[in-house]
Amino acid sequence: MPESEILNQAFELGYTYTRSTGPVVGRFLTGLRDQQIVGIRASDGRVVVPPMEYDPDTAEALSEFVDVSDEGEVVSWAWVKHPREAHPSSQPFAWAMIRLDGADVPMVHWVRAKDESDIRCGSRVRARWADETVGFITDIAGFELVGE
Amino acid sequence: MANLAAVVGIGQTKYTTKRGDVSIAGLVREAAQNALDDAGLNWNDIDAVILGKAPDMFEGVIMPEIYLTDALGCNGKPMLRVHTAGSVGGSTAIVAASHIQSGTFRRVLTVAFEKQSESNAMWALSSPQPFSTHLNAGAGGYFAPIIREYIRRSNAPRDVGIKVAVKDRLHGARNPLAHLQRPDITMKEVEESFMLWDPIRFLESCPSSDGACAMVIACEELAEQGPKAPAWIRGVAMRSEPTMYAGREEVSPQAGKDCAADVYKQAGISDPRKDLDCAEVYVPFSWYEPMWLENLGFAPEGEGWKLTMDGATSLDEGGDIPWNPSGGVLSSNPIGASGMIRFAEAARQVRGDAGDHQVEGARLALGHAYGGGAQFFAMWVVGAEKA
Amino acid sequence: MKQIAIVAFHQSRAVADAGACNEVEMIMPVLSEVYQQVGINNAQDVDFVCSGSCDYLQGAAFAFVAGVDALGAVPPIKESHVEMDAAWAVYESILKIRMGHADSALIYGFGKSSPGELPIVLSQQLDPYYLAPQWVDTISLAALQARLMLEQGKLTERDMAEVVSRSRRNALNNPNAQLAGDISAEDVLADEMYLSPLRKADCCPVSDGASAMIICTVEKAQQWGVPFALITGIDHRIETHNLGMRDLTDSVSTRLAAEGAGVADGSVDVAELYAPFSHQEIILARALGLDEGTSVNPSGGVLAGNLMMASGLSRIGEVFQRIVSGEAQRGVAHATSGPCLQHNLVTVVEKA
Amino acid sequence: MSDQREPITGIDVPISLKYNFTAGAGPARFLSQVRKGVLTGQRCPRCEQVYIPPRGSCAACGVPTEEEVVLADKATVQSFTIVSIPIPTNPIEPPYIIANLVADGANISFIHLMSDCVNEEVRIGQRVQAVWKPEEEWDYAMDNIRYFTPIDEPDVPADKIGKLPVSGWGA
Repeated sequence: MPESEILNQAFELGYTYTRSTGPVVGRFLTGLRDQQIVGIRASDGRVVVPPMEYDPDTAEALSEFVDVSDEGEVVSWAWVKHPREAHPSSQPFAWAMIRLDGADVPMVHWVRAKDESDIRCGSRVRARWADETVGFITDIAGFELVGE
Repeated sequence: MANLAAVVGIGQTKYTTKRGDVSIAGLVREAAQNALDDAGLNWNDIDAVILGKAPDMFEGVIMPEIYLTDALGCNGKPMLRVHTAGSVGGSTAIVAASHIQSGTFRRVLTVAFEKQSESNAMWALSSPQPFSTHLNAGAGGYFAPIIREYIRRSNAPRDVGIKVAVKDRLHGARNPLAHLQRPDITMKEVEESFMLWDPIRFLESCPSSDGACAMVIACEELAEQGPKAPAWIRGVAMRSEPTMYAGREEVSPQAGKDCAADVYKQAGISDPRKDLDCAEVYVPFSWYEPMWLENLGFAPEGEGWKLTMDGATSLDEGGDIPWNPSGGVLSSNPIGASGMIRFAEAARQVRGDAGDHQVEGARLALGHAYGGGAQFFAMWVVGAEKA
Repeated sequence: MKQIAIVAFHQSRAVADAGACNEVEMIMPVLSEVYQQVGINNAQDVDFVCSGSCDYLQGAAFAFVAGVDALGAVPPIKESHVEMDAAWAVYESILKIRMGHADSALIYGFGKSSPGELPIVLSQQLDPYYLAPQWVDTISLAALQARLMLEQGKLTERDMAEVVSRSRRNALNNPNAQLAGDISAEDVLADEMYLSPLRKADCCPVSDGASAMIICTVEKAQQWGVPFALITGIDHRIETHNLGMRDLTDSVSTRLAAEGAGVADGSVDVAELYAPFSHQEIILARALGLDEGTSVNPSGGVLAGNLMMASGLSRIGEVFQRIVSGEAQRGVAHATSGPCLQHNLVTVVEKA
Repeated sequence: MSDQREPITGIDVPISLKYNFTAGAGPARFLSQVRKGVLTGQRCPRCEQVYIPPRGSCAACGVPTEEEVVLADKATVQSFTIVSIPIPTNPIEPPYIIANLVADGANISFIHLMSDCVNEEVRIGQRVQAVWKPEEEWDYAMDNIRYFTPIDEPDVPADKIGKLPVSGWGA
């Protein structure tokens, strides 16, 4: 069998999906547009942010919305020294699990920090709102460290 | 011997172009909740969840069972995701049934869905790969030449496809969940509709729908305790063959014939037209009714179209073997769910629970799904009696 | 419950880039190996075939359909597919055998992950409203999990480095491994952080490859007259998708699956765990209740080569091989799916 | 920040993933020949059927196809469709004919465009030949053949389609 040449070609799988949100996700995103963060109360009383549509433990549909703060505490973090093209920041940054004040369950978002040594578990952070908020998760243009 | 299993709950969403009021989870959940309600059960009663849908690219969510865990009450339970192209709704039901028939579980939930409005199926199916001819003309472009060959061989009159298109839409008008509601459709209207992929006209093609379908399947003991009549699973079969191979019979694929023979044998069917009371068969382009009538042994080769033209498959014409009383894929097509809808509608018939599209006295029904280049087949036979 | 025998297993070498080799070309050599092991010709000689793969690895819808071209599926065969790791295809196949619709099954999994940016591709399996649009990659999520472990004192960086060191050393005996070497925990710790608190060596590599297995009833195994091992337990569980509502330092679903599979019913000589990150091996070993007596990932595990969609199947295969070779009497294989070990499958394999 | 805007019910989510596609070994050998203006099929060592475009295996037997067979650029129409709708990612103006064509010497059809023909006269069994792009435009792609066009040869009976030798059909 003759040897095969290796034929390479780059291609992009690119498409814009048009998602309908339903009432729960829609409520959260509407809040973001108004620079408000809203959570939802789970069956055990915990406040979950972003709001889940269905309770993980009881499977019940959830509906009791709770306003929470746009400020909170870092529960865990990971330092991205070399951001990937798809990442929200081209500068080094931290992914973090952030428990917002008024919420019980941390959410995953990103934190702006100059250096890895600036952040730790327990750091206080506050949402930095995008210049124009449109009702999308990236309306929070990352969280900023709050001086203690 | 497989353990007995039965469908004890069926739930569907209303099928429509775009369910703009729900998230993906909300759509799937609605069908699942309806199935639980139909079975008189709650989430704690379910041992495992089996999820099916067509390619992840339709919604752009990879392995969606991961995100859908909470919507399907599956935290701490087994969750299996099936994908066998267009036949997936049927295969998923069969895999779900195997959870019971193997004696491993007592009651499982199975769900299949597609939220096609989130993308465009044509796009996902036509995304160009490097080094390939960019001539992919969608599913219609693939199946039209096969239909042309069927017409050549069978000498079927040109209006057979038109008749099926009208018949299934009239059936769909009896089914409030059907996407297309066209009680006023006429042969003339279908004939004058735009020719998309000659010989397939616009009105001879399925719509693009959002929707989900769910079933609860239970073991013998629990099925007998349910509030409504169970649909006993009397046979299950799947067959696959490659998309392209030299000498492949594309008009009446061997995989379909073998699959039918297998499921009939299990259900004790020797003459499907006589022994079955109705069938829900995956017909996304109208000409596939006569083609599948032959492939599934309801008519001799080359004569399927005669049954169609005689009204044998029509509820409205009092046919002896109604096909797609729910309106079929021609009336609703959330791709990943379409196969499961066929299976579920067959079950509704033998439960005597099909509303205005009930086939009177239906005791034994076929559910059928196919996918890929008409190469993946899944079928089941359900009955009002255990055996 | 009907006993299930494993009679054949083969895995291709895990390579960083399979080059000019499409799905079919990747699968065929692996299948022909397992056919040879039991002395059959092709998929016609088993009763059922089930595969596992993921369209998004190479970016083409219906990628699995090409897999059928490797089977010799003329005349047509009984066949199915899970868009999951092929370990779940084993699960589906066992149900088919238990219900009496098959006496034997061929299972294969394949993945060509090199064409895309895998950690970013996999970000799109997260919820499509809150997480996927942020493009949180899988390595970053695992790093958040590792940090929680470190902060809570549930492990140290040295513990993680020791997992890596053992993996690399074990892999020296595994001809299919992509990464192998005689490196110590100190060597690992001397490396800089990659995605803190993870070093590059804490993360599995991106690999291309396939694996295949044949399972059957005991009667069929005896008829084939080949050495076999028994699957005496198998269970899988998923848990909530909300990372914030899970205790990420534990794997509750693995515990449940281990209980269902009966892991604790006997001693475990060998365990092959699908831990794409070093700290996850520690979480899993604890959740499975393994102790000092268990040889963990003697193949090197997926830190030495990770065939997406086939690694879980390969774990079962690795345990099978150690049992039929007489190296072990009883072993546990684990497969995972989803971010931070969301979905876990546990299989117990024993000497026949 | 309270305002009277409608609540959010839908979002646009762009997803873009980049891949570096590599052709398989069988397809790569085929494409290397197409680049030189030659159509090659690959023969199954078991059933001896000739595949084009080869995808690496005989799908029926599940074995690699290795032996290469040079085929004619004449073919027979196995079936076709006249497409009247534009296809996403496809620049061709409708209506156009996409045909399943079997090259002489091959045992399986591939799809390609037909042109320079009267659409209404295209039929199963019709004989066609490739119209190639100018040689300087040839690349690793089947669209080196611009389209196939009817030629003056008698139709092939349906039962002979897919079974012609590479020497073709008696003119």
